[in-house]
Amino acid sequence: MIRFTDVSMQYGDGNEALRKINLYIEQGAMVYVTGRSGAGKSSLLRLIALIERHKRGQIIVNGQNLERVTGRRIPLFRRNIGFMFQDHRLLYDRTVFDNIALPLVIAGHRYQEIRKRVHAALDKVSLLNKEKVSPIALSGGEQQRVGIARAVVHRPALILADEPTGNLDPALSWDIMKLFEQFNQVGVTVLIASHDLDMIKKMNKSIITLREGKLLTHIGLTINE
Amino acid sequence: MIRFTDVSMQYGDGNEALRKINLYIEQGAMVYVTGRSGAGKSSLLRLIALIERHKRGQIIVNGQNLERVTGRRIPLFRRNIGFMFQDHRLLYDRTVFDNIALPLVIAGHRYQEIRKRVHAALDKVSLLNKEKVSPIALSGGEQQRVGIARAVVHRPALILADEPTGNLDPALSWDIMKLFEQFNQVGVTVLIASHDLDMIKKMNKSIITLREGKLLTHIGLTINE
Amino acid sequence: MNKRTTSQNNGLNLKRVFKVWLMQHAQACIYSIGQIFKSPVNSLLTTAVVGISLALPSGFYLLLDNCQRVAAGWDNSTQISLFLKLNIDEERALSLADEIRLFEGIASVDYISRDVALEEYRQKSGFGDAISALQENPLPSILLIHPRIRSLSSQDSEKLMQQLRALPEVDTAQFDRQWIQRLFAIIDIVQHVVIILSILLAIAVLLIVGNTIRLAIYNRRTEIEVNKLFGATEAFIQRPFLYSGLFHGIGGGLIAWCLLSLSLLMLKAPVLRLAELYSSDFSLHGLSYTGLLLLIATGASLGLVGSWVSVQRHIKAIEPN
Amino acid sequence: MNKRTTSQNNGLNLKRVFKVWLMQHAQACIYSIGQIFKSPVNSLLTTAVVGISLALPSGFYLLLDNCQRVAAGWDNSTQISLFLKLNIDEERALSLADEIRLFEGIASVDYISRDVALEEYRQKSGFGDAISALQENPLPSILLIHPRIRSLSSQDSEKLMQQLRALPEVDTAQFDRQWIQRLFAIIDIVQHVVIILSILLAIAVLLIVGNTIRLAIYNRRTEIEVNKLFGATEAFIQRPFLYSGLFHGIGGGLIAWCLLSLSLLMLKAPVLRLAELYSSDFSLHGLSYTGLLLLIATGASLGLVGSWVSVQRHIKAIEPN
Ligand SMILES: Nc1ncnc2c1ncn2[C@@H]1O[C@H](COP(=O)(O)OP(=O)(O)OP(=O)(O)O)[C@@H](O)[C@H]1O
Ligand SMILES: Nc1ncnc2c1ncn2[C@@H]1O[C@H](COP(=O)(O)OP(=O)(O)OP(=O)(O)O)[C@@H](O)[C@H]1O
Ligand SMILES: [Mg+2]
Ligand SMILES: [Mg+2]
Repeated sequence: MIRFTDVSMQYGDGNEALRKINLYIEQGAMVYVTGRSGAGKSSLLRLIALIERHKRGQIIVNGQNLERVTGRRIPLFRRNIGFMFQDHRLLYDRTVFDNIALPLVIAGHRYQEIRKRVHAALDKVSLLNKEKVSPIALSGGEQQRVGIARAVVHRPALILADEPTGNLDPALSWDIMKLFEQFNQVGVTVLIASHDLDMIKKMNKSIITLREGKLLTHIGLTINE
Repeated sequence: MIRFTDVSMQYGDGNEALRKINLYIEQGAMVYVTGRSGAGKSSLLRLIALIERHKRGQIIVNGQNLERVTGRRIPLFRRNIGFMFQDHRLLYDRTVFDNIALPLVIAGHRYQEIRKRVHAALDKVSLLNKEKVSPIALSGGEQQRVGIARAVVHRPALILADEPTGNLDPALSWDIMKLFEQFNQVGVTVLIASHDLDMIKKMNKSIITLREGKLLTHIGLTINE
Repeated sequence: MNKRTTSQNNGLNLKRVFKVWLMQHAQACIYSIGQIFKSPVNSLLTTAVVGISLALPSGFYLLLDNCQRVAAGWDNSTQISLFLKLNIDEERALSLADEIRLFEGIASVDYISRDVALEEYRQKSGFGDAISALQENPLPSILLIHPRIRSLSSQDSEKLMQQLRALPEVDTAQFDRQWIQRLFAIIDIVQHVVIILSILLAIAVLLIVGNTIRLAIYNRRTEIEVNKLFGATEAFIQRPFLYSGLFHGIGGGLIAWCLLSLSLLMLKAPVLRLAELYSSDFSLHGLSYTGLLLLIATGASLGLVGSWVSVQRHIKAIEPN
Repeated sequence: MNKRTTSQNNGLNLKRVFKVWLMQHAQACIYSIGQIFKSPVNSLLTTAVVGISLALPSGFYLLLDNCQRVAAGWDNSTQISLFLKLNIDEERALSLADEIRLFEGIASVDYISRDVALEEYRQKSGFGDAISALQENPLPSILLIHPRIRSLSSQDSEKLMQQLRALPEVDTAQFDRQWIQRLFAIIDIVQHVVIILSILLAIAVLLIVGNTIRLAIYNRRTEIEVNKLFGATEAFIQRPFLYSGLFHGIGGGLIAWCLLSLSLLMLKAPVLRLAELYSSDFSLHGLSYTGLLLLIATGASLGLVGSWVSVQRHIKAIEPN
């Protein structure tokens, strides 16, 4: 599903966020990315979603070489990804319903379909009663859950979640992780960046660890440079 | 320092976020506020910082009855508070330095003084090397630390921190908590909303627990209604 | 993922694509109308600015139009005075008039007898007593010739004058050329002014709409970023902005029309007074319905172009991070 | 907390407060200049719109000013024609002229003898032959009186006319009142137009600046919220916006001045041509330096007022949450 070959990545200011990453994630896998603050977890996810472009190396996502996905191909590529941001990125001038419906509206679904799917997603994050309010009227954790619902509502083939439980208490975090696991069980590939080591251990999934932009462990194996 | 007497609070849409809260926090105390997502932790902190106003009951902060602090008195009142937001609220069109300098600029300090204090604050959150970049070029955890630096740079008498470590790994979280403890040791009152129960226990400080807007435990005592 | 994409793509037959396209247009349209009504005062402000900027060049167009109408009246009133020799009698003069009527480019010919000319002169000049004291009428009889000016070029009129002067019965022929030259010089200036102003104001409309849309784009930066991240195409993102530019333009056109109507109303009285002084039946010509349509169309296209430019420049610049 | 606040407050003597105030003003000023140079194209666009809107009423003012100059020239050329009785000889006429010169409100008196009058008439009327054929000069001698119009009210001129008509030597006195009435009717219309336009455009400037500032405020919503949360006073938050409104206004004034100078340049040629036709030495009057200052001052105050209104309306509405 996802293959990185010697991928390095720099931000505009010369900041090298990732260095010579090699990794392989199978279709249908559920993988955690960990590492300290600033290690490059978000950068890794951003590369896959084409939010940033890599400078060197090769990334293959779902058989497509990302270097070739440019211009008009980017939107179609992204429609198969569900992205959940570290900073939520909800639109405060729309209701929770409209926020979650966004990926479906973009894909051009009809209203009945949208309604059905949004309600299903809201139900999964236990926010059905907040459907009509603006995200601004939600607590931090509730906003985070709205972000999660938006990332899964269009049933993407790949879910990328950046710190999905940073603002949630342990019990709720656990529920959300279980929700991701459910998606994973129906064949969706899930990649989660998180620093909640306790929970990651409990989930018992593959783990990728980064340190200062370098791969430290890959799916359980320690990498020696 | 802070006294709540039968405080209730409603959001505009009739959502009752806090119900009949009674609590007392001494000058120079360090207290954690916990509770599940949506329990009312942020609402409690917002009341103290006058971001929201309560409807019923009485709040005394530092000898001032908050009902009497209105209009032109609000800015002066807020200058003695350091607030750290759950969603960072950094200004992306300014450098990290300028972001942290904001409370000092507002208070009208001169440049030499500002520089000295901002550098001290940056040093405490280990971001001295990021001084000149925009917060947009920082990872989630780094942004959170900038938010913390901004909250403490003007040496307020009261620090309110809302989920200061939601995006930080355990080791860094611990450092930040120790930082708050240092401030506390020089007499600053510190109030932290957090759901990281493990760490809260390790810190061994007073704890206030909320559930659906009601006080569940107060500084170690279970409240029975 | 691959399979889904391709099967989905295959499933999208042309009809469905068109339906989705139409639906998304409707959504964008409704959405931008919603945005306008969400902050009605502010939308009205922007639209008012566009309206004022549109009203001005149209007002000048109207002004010029009215000037030209007046000038056209003057054109028709320009005439050639043919002073006949003193020994030509009435009968001869009338048959000469008939002859001249057959010339090319002549609208009408009027005969003024020597007596009538004297009477008119007496009244106009104010030399009442002096003229009454005259024993002999010193004035010749006159043929007033109205050329069909519209069809008469400067050369043609020169030819006509020569033809008339060559007539044996004619003493002198006068053509009020200087007056026409002055008139055209004035109209020239007015036209210069109107063109300068119209250009300035068309630029102003473009700038205003473009600027409004630019700031709207910056205000909705997060929205654009999030849309892009969930796979929205450029067209999808641009649509609401283009619609709102369009609506601002159309609204501006309507407001401009209202302003013009109001201004015309306010100008009616003084113009009437002036017309009375000139004992003319001139009245201000307002905007026709075609004019209204043209105004709205101009507003709409300027709004669309302004927002399009702005969208091209600024939406591209917003990339998610 | 309490102790700190009070001790700090006591420590703030008046001088320090003023110093801080001054420093914060300087900061806001520099900051808004920085904002302008950060997006120079966009700032220029807004300023250009303001400039155009300012240029138009000033242009009209100039137009009106020039019209009034022309009209003033015409005023001086209005005259009273005093037709003397036919039996008045040259000597009597000249002494009468001297008498009249002593009347109040008279600028000059010119004597035109019967012969001169006939000659002039012959040339102007084109009745060359006819008049040459006359045995007797039918025209009276004329005194052309130029009143000092500027100091002459309508009543005064009426009184003067009665005085002149009462003279025993005078046959009739003519005052070209109709021409003046027409002129004033035209100026009346122009003034109406200019007033309407100036009002419209002043509103436009206010709207444009207000709207720009409004959108700028919305763009900086987070900044305002954060500032308020860290204890910034309203004045502190408003300052940069007011400065940027001011700068837009001043810039607009300068641009307006450039536009006006350019337009004048473009109008110079056709106006000269027109003036030649009237064999007048009239030339367009441009903006004086006072005018430039006035323009900038107007721009500055409109910019300030526009941003002030916008700031009052919108900054209050932004409360942190
Ligand atoms: N837009 C950017 N421009 C420049 N540098 C950036 C940008 N975003 C991140 N960085 C830098 O790249 C490095 C990796 O950042 P990244 O966001 O990937 O970290 P992370 O592992 O997600 O950290 P966290 O857990 O704190 O979110 C950091 O040093 C950060 O300062
Ligand atoms: N601005 C608002 N308007 C209306 N309701 C609000 C608003 N902010 C929060 N709420 C509601 O008030 C309740 C308490 O919210 P609060 O933000 O205090 O929770 P919290 O304890 O901070 O939760 P979290 O840990 O998820 O941040 C929630 O049910 C939330 O939906
Ligand atoms: Mg991150
Ligand atoms: Mg909260």
